[in-house]
Amino acid sequence: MVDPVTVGIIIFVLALISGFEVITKVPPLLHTPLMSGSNAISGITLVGSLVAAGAGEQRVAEILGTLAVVFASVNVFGGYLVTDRMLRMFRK
Amino acid sequence: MVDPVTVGIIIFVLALISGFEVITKVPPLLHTPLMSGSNAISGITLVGSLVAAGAGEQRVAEILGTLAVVFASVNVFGGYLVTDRMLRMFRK
Amino acid sequence: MRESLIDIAYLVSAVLFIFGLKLLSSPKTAVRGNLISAFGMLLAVVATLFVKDIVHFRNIAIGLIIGAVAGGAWAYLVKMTQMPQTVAIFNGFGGIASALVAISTLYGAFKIPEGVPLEWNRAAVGLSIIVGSVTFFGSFIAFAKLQEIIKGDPISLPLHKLWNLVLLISALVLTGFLVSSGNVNFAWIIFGVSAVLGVMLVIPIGGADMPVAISLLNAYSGLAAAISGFVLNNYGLIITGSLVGSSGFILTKIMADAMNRKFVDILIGNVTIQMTEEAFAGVQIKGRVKKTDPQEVAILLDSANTIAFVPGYGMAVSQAQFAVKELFNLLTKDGKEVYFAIHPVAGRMPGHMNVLLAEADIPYDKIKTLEESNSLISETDIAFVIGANDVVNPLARDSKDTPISGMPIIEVDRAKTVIVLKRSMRAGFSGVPNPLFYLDNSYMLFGDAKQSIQEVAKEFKEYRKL
Amino acid sequence: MRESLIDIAYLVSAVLFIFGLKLLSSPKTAVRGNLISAFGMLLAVVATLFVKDIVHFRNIAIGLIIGAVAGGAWAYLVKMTQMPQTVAIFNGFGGIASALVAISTLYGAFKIPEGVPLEWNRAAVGLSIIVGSVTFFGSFIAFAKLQEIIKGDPISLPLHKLWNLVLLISALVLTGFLVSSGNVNFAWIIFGVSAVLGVMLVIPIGGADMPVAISLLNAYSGLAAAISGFVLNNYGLIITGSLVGSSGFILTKIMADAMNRKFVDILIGNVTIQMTEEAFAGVQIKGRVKKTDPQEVAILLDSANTIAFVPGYGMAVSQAQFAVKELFNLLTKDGKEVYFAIHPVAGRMPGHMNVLLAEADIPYDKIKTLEESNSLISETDIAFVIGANDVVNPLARDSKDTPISGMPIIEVDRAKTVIVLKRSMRAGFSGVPNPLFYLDNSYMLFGDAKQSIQEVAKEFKEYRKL
Ligand SMILES: NC(=O)c1ccc[n+]([C@@H]2O[C@H](COP(=O)([O-])OP(=O)(O)OC[C@H]3O[C@@H](n4cnc5c(N)ncnc54)[C@H](OP(=O)(O)O)[C@@H]3O)[C@@H](O)[C@H]2O)c1
Ligand SMILES: NC(=O)c1ccc[n+]([C@@H]2O[C@H](COP(=O)([O-])OP(=O)(O)OC[C@H]3O[C@@H](n4cnc5c(N)ncnc54)[C@H](OP(=O)(O)O)[C@@H]3O)[C@@H](O)[C@H]2O)c1
Repeated sequence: MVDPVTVGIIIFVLALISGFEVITKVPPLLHTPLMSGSNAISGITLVGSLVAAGAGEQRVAEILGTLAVVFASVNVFGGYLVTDRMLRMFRK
Repeated sequence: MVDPVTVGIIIFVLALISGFEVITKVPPLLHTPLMSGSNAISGITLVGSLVAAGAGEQRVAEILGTLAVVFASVNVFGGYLVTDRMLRMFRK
Repeated sequence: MRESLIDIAYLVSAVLFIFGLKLLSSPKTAVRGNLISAFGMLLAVVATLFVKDIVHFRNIAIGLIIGAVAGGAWAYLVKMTQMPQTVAIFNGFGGIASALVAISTLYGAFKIPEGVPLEWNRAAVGLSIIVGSVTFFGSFIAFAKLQEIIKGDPISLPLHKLWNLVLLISALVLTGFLVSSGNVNFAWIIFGVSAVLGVMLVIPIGGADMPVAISLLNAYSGLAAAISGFVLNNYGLIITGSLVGSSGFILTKIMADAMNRKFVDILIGNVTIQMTEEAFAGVQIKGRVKKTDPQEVAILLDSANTIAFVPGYGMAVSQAQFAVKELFNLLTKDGKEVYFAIHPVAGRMPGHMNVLLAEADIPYDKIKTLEESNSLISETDIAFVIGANDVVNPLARDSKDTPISGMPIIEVDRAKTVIVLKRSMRAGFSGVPNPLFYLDNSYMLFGDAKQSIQEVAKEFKEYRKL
Repeated sequence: MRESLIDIAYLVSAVLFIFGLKLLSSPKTAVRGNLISAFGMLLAVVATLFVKDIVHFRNIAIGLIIGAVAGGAWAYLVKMTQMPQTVAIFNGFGGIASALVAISTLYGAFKIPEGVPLEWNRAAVGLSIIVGSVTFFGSFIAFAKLQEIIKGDPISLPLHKLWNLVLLISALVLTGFLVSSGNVNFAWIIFGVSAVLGVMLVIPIGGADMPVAISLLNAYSGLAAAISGFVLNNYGLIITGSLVGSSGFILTKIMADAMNRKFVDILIGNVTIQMTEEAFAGVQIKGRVKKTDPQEVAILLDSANTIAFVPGYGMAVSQAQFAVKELFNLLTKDGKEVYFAIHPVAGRMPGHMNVLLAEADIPYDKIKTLEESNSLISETDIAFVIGANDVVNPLARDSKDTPISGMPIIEVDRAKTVIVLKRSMRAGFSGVPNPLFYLDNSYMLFGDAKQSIQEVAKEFKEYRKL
């Protein structure tokens, strides 16, 4: 009865709306850190990479997964650190 | 695999956030119409009442459903009309 | 497939509701916003009728017709000043509908959706009944008090809050029984207990405090709809109910902040302020009260150039807005600069004054906010306080010990002359005495606001004709 | 049960992300917001490791360590002025990770969730590969251009846009083949075609236009994550990906509006402005260019009371912010009133100037917005334009026919004296000539901004010591 695709679409739309409403409140002053902060969040794809890398299925899948983990974690670690560096300059 | 209860909770939280973000942008000037407008929307429970009234299951269920339809539709029709009346006064 | 279609239709409705609420943020688009939201509702209803397994359309048709006629007539006939109680009762109807739908599932109106544990479903049924029934009976009391069907004064039993707690816990325990037994009788008992709780929660609230209660009940009716969404596994109900829920809680929070009260206090039913003697220990009122009459006011007005109208709850009570509009016309025709100084919590609902002034066709650009007004006020010759009290009370600014301390006010005491229209020396909503009335530059014009204004207008016309 | 737990954990992460982004709206809470968001990420990762069926932790550990070290070192070592390319490349990495995960499902890394049609799953895989690959290769080109690994000038083939369209359609048709056959080779071909598309989309964009492209690619990387959420039926990915998607699109829209360009044009790759001869037919520039030197500027500064610094892209290029800070210190110590007039789209990223000034420790209260600056400017003795051009171009206000017409400007031409620091008479980002340079009250100080400022500071010190 619960169709996962429909549910996905519902969640997608609601998240788009929330994102839109939250972001439009950020003042231009902080748009550069916002860009880099939301870039860090886009590394969430790491979560999928972890499963692909560790699922222990086919060998190719594992290699692809591990590569994905490397890329995604550069995005996550680099993204958060660089945002932090930038923001600390504002705090004076 | 898709658990309807969890999905319900996810949707609930996202909708709360969207609601919060949208409403905090409405200026005090329009808070009274907002109250009555969102009251009209709360008549959405009409949708559930319709099914209960028309499902053709047990007799008691039907009676309860029909009562619910009456109540909910007073909420919906009355709510939207009264909000409209109020808002038209602002449009000059 | 059909189920997916209807879910998508509900999603579209919900997006229309959100979009409609967004358009409410400007007076120019608000009417359209409300229509869009209504269209969303129509879509949800039509989708339900077409797609769900509905066999008996007769019941539905009867229910819809009764509801549409009753709701439509009500909305059409009600006076604008009766808005709070109208919202309250409509709201209650939404709540009871949710409760009835929840009960009907126990009579087999719906199949429990696959994958939902029976216990969870029944727990949701119980909660939906509690919230729905509290909403309805609470709203009904609010309605009855505002409509003066029952006495507006706070009524409270000994140990009132303890009783409320006992009722709430009973309702939850009964929900536990319902979950384990599935016996429908428990549902009716829960309904009854919650009804008493709803009455008990609202009965100790004074008429003046009612809007806070109504706004909270509005949030509850949204919550009830969202919970019935869990009962029916209907995502449309969940989304829309929680939207309304947030909206209600935010408005309640705004009112709480404006009244300098804690949101949590209001949630647990501490709505009406308890005034203590000590609160006024530090208040010293000096000066002498000077009465004035319409004729004298007309003469004062004649020699004034800039005039501020500061309306409050009293204008709503006496429905003085049309009389005010007339006086406004007279004065502006005479070349005087007149503006309306609107405090954000003047009256009893957020935006209350704006609705009344819009009703009387006051031009939008003459309406000034708190900040704008305070920057104009020292250049203002006459500040005309029309049934306002707390929102112009200088103690809020000058003293630290009153319930309204810290609330920003419209500082009419800085105008050259203040004329206060009210019926007596009684305090306003907060119960705090007002030293404004005793200032050298302030004059009291006692009587019903509408009548006073009409007399002032008459005298002014006559005076000018001489 | 385990699946529900992890879904709830992802929901909590998403709420933390939203909350973190909300805290970004004030400089005071922004650092905390970023930490909260990072904590949300940690929660998502830990929940995944504990709850999902993961057997090979070694691969994961290796991947995480390499990523953490590389990302950490990169973030630590990069210069603040290299921020745009850093964001670009990190962003690209997120995109390619999504594409790789999507491909890995075709090698059996995930079971297709129950209830999801096989075709839908494969379609999502195809889309995820397209968006992810475009994001990565596009970002890589953006990075290479900004880092000056390849030439920054726009490079474009004959019929460039037609080729892009052909590539996009091919990728979609190939996705159709993938859906019907499930053959993994199609996935790799899609990956390749999309890579070419990514390169083609960004290669015609000039270095100066890159931030718009980066912001758009940021939106795409969010979209790629959301689509892989559909592939894996992972609601956490869907929620978070769409958050990032909205954020990217909104920022792109803001930049587009500020540059007076249509959002849709940018979406289809029309980023760089095509300047036409006719655009300048109406522009008549009168007056004479007056050169000045650091010594003369020092003397002018000495006799000024109020000084505005108006920075632009040139300050970023020459990294003059520290020199500016020094001059600022000298002048304020001397009792002069100095403020910074910041145009919302000065520089090449939203908030670009604010980041640089914050880096140089300029006190926050000296930074004025466009509106504030314009209300101060006519009382300003010297407006010091530091590598800005378009944002002070009076044509934007006075002419209707240029690409920047209608953009609000900082009206330095209304200051008593204007000193413009730049290297040549060349136009700025938009290519529009600037009549400001020819005005009677304006003087050009040619040279690299940092060097010029340092010399002015030196001369000023010397002059004051005499
Ligand atoms: N707006 C909101 O959202 C909201 C919600 C809840 C509570 N509140 C509270 O309500 C208060 C609003 O302040 P306010 O200044 O508007 O009202 P107020 O302080 O309650 O004062 C209203 C005054 O109007 C006078 N009045 C009543 N009927 C009248 C009539 N027929 N003719 C002339 N005068 C009449 C009363 O004096 P007499 O009895 O002497 O005539 C009373 O002192 C604040 O304390 C606020 O916190 C506001
Ligand atoms: N902020 C954003 O979000 C954003 C995003 C995309 C596009 N834009 C666009 O970027 C423009 C921003 O305006 P703007 O006034 O800041 O920049 P601009 O119009 O591009 O002008 C920058 C000026 O700085 C000078 N310059 C470059 N390097 C220099 C150096 N080392 N020392 C001294 N001067 C140097 C250049 O002149 P010389 O070559 O003669 O030295 C150039 O005229 C607007 O057109 C805006 O629409 C903004």
